[in-house]
Amino acid sequence: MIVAGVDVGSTQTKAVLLDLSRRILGRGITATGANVVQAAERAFRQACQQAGIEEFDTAYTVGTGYGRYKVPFGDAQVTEISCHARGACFLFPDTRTILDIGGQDTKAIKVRGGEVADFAMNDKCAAGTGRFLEAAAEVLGVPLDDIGAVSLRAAKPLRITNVCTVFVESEIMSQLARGRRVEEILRGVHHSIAARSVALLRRVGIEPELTFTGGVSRNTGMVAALEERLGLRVNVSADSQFMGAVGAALFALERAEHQAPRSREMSR
Amino acid sequence: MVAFERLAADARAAWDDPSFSVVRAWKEAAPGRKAVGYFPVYVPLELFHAHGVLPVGVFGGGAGIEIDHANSLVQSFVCSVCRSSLELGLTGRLDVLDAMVFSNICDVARNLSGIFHRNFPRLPVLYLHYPQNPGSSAALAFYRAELARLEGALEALSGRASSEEGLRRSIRLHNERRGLVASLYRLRRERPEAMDTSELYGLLRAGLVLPAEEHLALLRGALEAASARSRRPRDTVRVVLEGSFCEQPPLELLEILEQTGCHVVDDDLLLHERWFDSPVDEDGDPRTALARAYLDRAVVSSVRYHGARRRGEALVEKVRRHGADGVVFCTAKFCEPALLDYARTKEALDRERIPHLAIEFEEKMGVFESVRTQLETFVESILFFAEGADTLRA
Amino acid sequence: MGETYQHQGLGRNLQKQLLGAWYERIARAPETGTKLAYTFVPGNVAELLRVFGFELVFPEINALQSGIKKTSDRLISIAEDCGYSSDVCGYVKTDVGMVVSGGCGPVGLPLPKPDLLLCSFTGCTTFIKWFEALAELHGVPLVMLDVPYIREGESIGPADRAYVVRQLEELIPVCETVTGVRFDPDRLREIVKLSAEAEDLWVDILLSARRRPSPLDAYFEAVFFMAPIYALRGLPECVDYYRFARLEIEERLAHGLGPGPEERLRVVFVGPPPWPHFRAFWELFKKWGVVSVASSYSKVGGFWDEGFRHDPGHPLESIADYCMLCYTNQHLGMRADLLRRYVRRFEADAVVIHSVKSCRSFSMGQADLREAFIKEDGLPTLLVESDLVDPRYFQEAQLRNRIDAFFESLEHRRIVGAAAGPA
Amino acid sequence: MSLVLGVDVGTRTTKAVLYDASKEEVVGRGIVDTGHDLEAAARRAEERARQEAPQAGAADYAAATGYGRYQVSGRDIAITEITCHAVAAKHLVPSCNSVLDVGAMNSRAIRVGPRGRVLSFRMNDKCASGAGRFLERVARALEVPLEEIGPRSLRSAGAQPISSICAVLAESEVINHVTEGRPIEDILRGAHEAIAQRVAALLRQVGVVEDVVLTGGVTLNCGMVASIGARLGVLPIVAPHAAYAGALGAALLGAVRLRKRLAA
Ligand SMILES: Nc1ncnc2c1ncn2[C@@H]1O[C@H](COP(=O)(O)OP(=O)(O)O)[C@@H](O)[C@H]1O
Ligand SMILES: Nc1ncnc2c1ncn2[C@@H]1O[C@H](COP(=O)(O)OP(=O)(O)O)[C@@H](O)[C@H]1O
Ligand code: SF4
Ligand code: SF4
Ligand code: SF4
Repeated sequence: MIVAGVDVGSTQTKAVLLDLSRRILGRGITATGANVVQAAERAFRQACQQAGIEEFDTAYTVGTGYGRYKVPFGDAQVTEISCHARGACFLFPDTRTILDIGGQDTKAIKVRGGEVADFAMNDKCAAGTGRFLEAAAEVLGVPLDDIGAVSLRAAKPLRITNVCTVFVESEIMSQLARGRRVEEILRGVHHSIAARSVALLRRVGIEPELTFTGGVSRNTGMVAALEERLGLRVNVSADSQFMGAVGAALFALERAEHQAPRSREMSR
Repeated sequence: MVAFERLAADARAAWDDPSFSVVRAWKEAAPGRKAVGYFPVYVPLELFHAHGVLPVGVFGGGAGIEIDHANSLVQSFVCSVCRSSLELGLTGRLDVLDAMVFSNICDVARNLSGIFHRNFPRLPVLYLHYPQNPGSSAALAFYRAELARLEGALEALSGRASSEEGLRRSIRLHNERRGLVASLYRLRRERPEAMDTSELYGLLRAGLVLPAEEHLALLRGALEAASARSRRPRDTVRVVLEGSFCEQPPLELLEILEQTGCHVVDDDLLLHERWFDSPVDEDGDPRTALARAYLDRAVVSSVRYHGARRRGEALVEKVRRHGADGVVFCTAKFCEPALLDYARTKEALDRERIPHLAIEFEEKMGVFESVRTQLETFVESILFFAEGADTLRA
Repeated sequence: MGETYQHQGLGRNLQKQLLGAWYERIARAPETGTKLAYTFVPGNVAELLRVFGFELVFPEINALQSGIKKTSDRLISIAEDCGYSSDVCGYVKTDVGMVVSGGCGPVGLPLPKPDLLLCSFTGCTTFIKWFEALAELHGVPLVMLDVPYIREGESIGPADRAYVVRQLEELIPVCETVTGVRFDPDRLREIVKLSAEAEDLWVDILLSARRRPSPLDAYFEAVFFMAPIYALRGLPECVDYYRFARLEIEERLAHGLGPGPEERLRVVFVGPPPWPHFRAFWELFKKWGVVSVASSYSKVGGFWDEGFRHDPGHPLESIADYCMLCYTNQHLGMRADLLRRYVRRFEADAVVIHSVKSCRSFSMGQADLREAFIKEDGLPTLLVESDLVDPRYFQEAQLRNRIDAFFESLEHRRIVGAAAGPA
Repeated sequence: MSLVLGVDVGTRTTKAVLYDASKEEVVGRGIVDTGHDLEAAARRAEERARQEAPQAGAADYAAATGYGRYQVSGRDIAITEITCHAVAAKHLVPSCNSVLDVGAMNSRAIRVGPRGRVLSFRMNDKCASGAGRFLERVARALEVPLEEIGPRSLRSAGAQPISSICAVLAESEVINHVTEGRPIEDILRGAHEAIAQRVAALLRQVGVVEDVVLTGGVTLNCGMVASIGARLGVLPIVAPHAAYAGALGAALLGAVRLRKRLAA
């Protein structure tokens, strides 16, 4: 039996296929864009192709992510909060706290026994999200994939005083004009986001182990900045960006195994 | 004579220390010493003193500590002094205390006592209900019973009963201390160059952790040294600072007040040593004297019901008495007593055409730029436009 | 429901009628010469005031009704224009907004000014600021009733009771002066007796939620059923109301009816509801088959289900105890124990806390309660935040996220049968 | 002649005004992009103003305002932009009671009293969502020159609402709207209305008392002026040379101090 989890994020849509032994068979990722359904289908198809299976071979699909209410996708929908928690606890069973930094929002989740105990999120302001890093990368002319590595070349972070992404862009430009080095500035930017993330995490309480998920967790500079701020080692996996989709697939698997009646939510 | 700067630095070292080293040292100096914490605003310090117990003001953690645990127990819409005081406890910094006292200043503080009770089972929590109906004939008896409960607890803790004479001695000592504080305020009012608001604040705040005798000596020295100080007077406007009676503003904010040209002629910071407008009776029954002082002579503040006395009128009167040009409402974010009083006192000020400005603070505010701009604008609106000042052509 | 049953809808409809008539009596008070006493709901001294023929006005109920009628946001912004901060209690702002904008009440009838402003300081310090503001706005002196908080690890002490009783005695001549009516102790006993009768009936209704399925939603329905016990307690129509309401509940019991189509989860609710979005909020839970079997808010006035009764044998003493025993006048430990008793008594599966920004008297400490329930009792507990009258703080998407995440895991646990206990 | 220089170092542009205090008239105005060197910007703006007043001698008094006011060397006084905008607005429009100054990063709402005294004010200085930069970003995302966004927005038949509060997230939203084929005019209209709503709320906090005067760079945008008017429900007056209001206010207040100094 094969199940799927599809995470329609605000920036990127991710899909994951799992088999009965909870092995990941395939992954798909695509920009979400304006059309949420198409993005979900694209990611799903990609994952199927990678796994070498036919789309109708999947027994149960769970949809999650910000797009899940707009367009119900799959057999059931579960909040991205539950999915991230489930995915993170699957990959790192001792997870107690999760930080998820995505393209347009940041979430801090506290888990107990694999379940969500509390969470806090920032979803109306681009400060402290992936978007903030993208803006900095653009101003500095460094490819997004490299900013983390570049930032780590600086000995010390530069203090970034503004919080607002718009204000930070001008701050970066004036620092450049003052002859500050790109890596120093980048390191400062990473630290500024780390500080904001830690503040968000503090709202739910920080308990080790902490697992870092979402697209921004692929950024090594961000991981380093976080660990430094927290004085704590942080779990990250190559599948961190897929964590929501993995969690959704795990929910799908359990539902399928128990041949559960379909969620009421779906029938609404 | 010790230089004022030295004394100010000593004071700062004593209070600006979230690990309460001064209190630890005091306890270690002799076996069996007990220290009891109190949450703002007021406690009858005399009773603690008479039992040989050190009262320790727990007025938050300030900017110096990170809140790592308290946020999961206290919601985000609650003032920071509650959060940081709880954090002090959760991080073991209050282990030096043998009990903790709370009172009915606001809904947040009273429920905080419950949170302390659950989270620190080894720290006895005592809750005092200060009577809010001073006009009732039963208020005195009720309050005396409250004080007796407090005394009972202090006695159980210290193993020391208080004698009537001992209590009178304590009252005399604290009257003297209040007298010194009043003199310092008078000096600052008359000669702002003698000391900054933040310096005076530091001297007072040291009294939260120092034994009364030591604090008295500090204040005495400071009064002498400050009187002798000569610095260049600056162009300022006279303001009354209002609203920071519980959560204390960051020191930087007090410094900015000074820098932007506000000469603070009176404030409601740290009222615990300025709670009565005249000395507590030193001759009669000391317990009745303390109770009567609370009922009849407590200063007007946002955390006590004052009968028919209107808050706005009291503030206007304060402004007039000190010849102030305006009022700066400096309220802690989410502090309901302060914010609710602001709405009503503001009206009275408007009626009397007294300029005012409202700013909000938190213990850990990162940027002060906005506050600075607001204060500057406020000062400018008085300096450039004061009656009699060179007018602008309309 | 409906046609085939005789008594369904009785509780809701009769409540509306009674409150409508009450608001009319208030509006006509200046014509009829009735004196108006403004006071607060929790631990109120209605019985004593009724001896003097006062009609009672509760500013909280006015605020609450404005919330339901969705006029509170406008009133709040009027108060904020007068200098009230966005961070203070929305009830105060709604009420101040009403007075400042000309004294039109929530149901569109005028609210005449008070003849007596009795500030019963029961469980909320904001009450004092609120009535101080009203005293200034109306130019009416404030009469204070100081009620000691029930402190940590203690219960009502003799000094507390003596203090409150003495203040009640001092209140009597004040009322006599305002109304010109002489105090009559027999009349007080009669009124207290009527209160106790209504309380008995109301407790029957509340306790019916022990049945499965519960005939009553002890939060979303009870907050309407409770109105007469606050607004009209001590009057004969209050007793009649609960007689009829009990008929409705008995009928539901007889037919195994519940408040909704299905009872899948039994929950204890803590905190007041978000009045302007009451329906939407209820829907978020209905979708998961959640039925409330007990709630703290339906007891903000008093703890009758815990055994308290107004006592004709000791009228003033029982009124004093009533003042002190209300929910928000108790320290957190007592509140926690009460909620734990509810969970046991009503066999609840979980606790839901609606933490409102306005009311720190209720909400401060609720996050700690959650921690205690989860850690010490292994009780699944959800905490959501919004407000009771300020619609700006009702963020439906956020709430839905939280509620869904919580019930998702409760239900998932049920479906997969895994007994994943708390860590 | 006693000459007063007023200079307003803003986040985006720096403005200078040369004011002849004896004749009580402005003799020169200059505006330049602020760039990164605030001190140099003040100098350049002054030079630009002097091109309009070649005969002017050295300034007898220099008053600085704006976010870079403390960076202006040779200033006699630094005054906040709020005080300056209020004074200038009252000077330019004597019937003025409320001022709304919308700049690139900050918006300020001011209630002014007699003589331009600030009675109360509110500002928005932590978030760029209610100020001019938002529009600049939208203009960039839509590839429309800044000067044209106002007029084009007025050609819209119905606004495309922008749901994001954040200036940055709104940009992605705008791009999505373009992809979905929404007319540029409608999107622009939506963006203007979003800001108008925010600044109007700011003004309402201090009180909308006519006449309402608009100052700051955003007054150059006719679409914004229209949207703000619609939101407030009153017709705002755009102060003449509104972009220079801060600098003018500084110069006027500088003249007062200068007179005082001369009298002493
Ligand atoms: N290799 C990378 N290095 C740095 N950041 C990355 C990388 N890949 C993705 N990101 C960041 O991750 C974000 C997308 O994260 P994701 O969790 O998929 O977002 P969402 O679920 O909100 O759509 C992008 O905005 C980008 O900033
Ligand atoms: N020619 C123009 N047409 C339309 N809008 C303009 C024009 N010039 C400036 N603006 C607007 O004015 C803003 C700058 O205002 P300004 O008052 O100069 O800001 P600051 O004082 O903060 O530097 C810009 O963000 C832009 O939105
Ligand atoms: S404009 Fe800046 S502060 Fe405002 S919401 Fe966006 S990123 Fe946050
Ligand atoms: S700061 Fe205000 S709200 Fe907070 S505890 Fe003190 S009085 Fe209460
Ligand atoms: S704080 Fe709570 S109890 Fe107090 S007045 Fe407001 S809503 Fe009522």
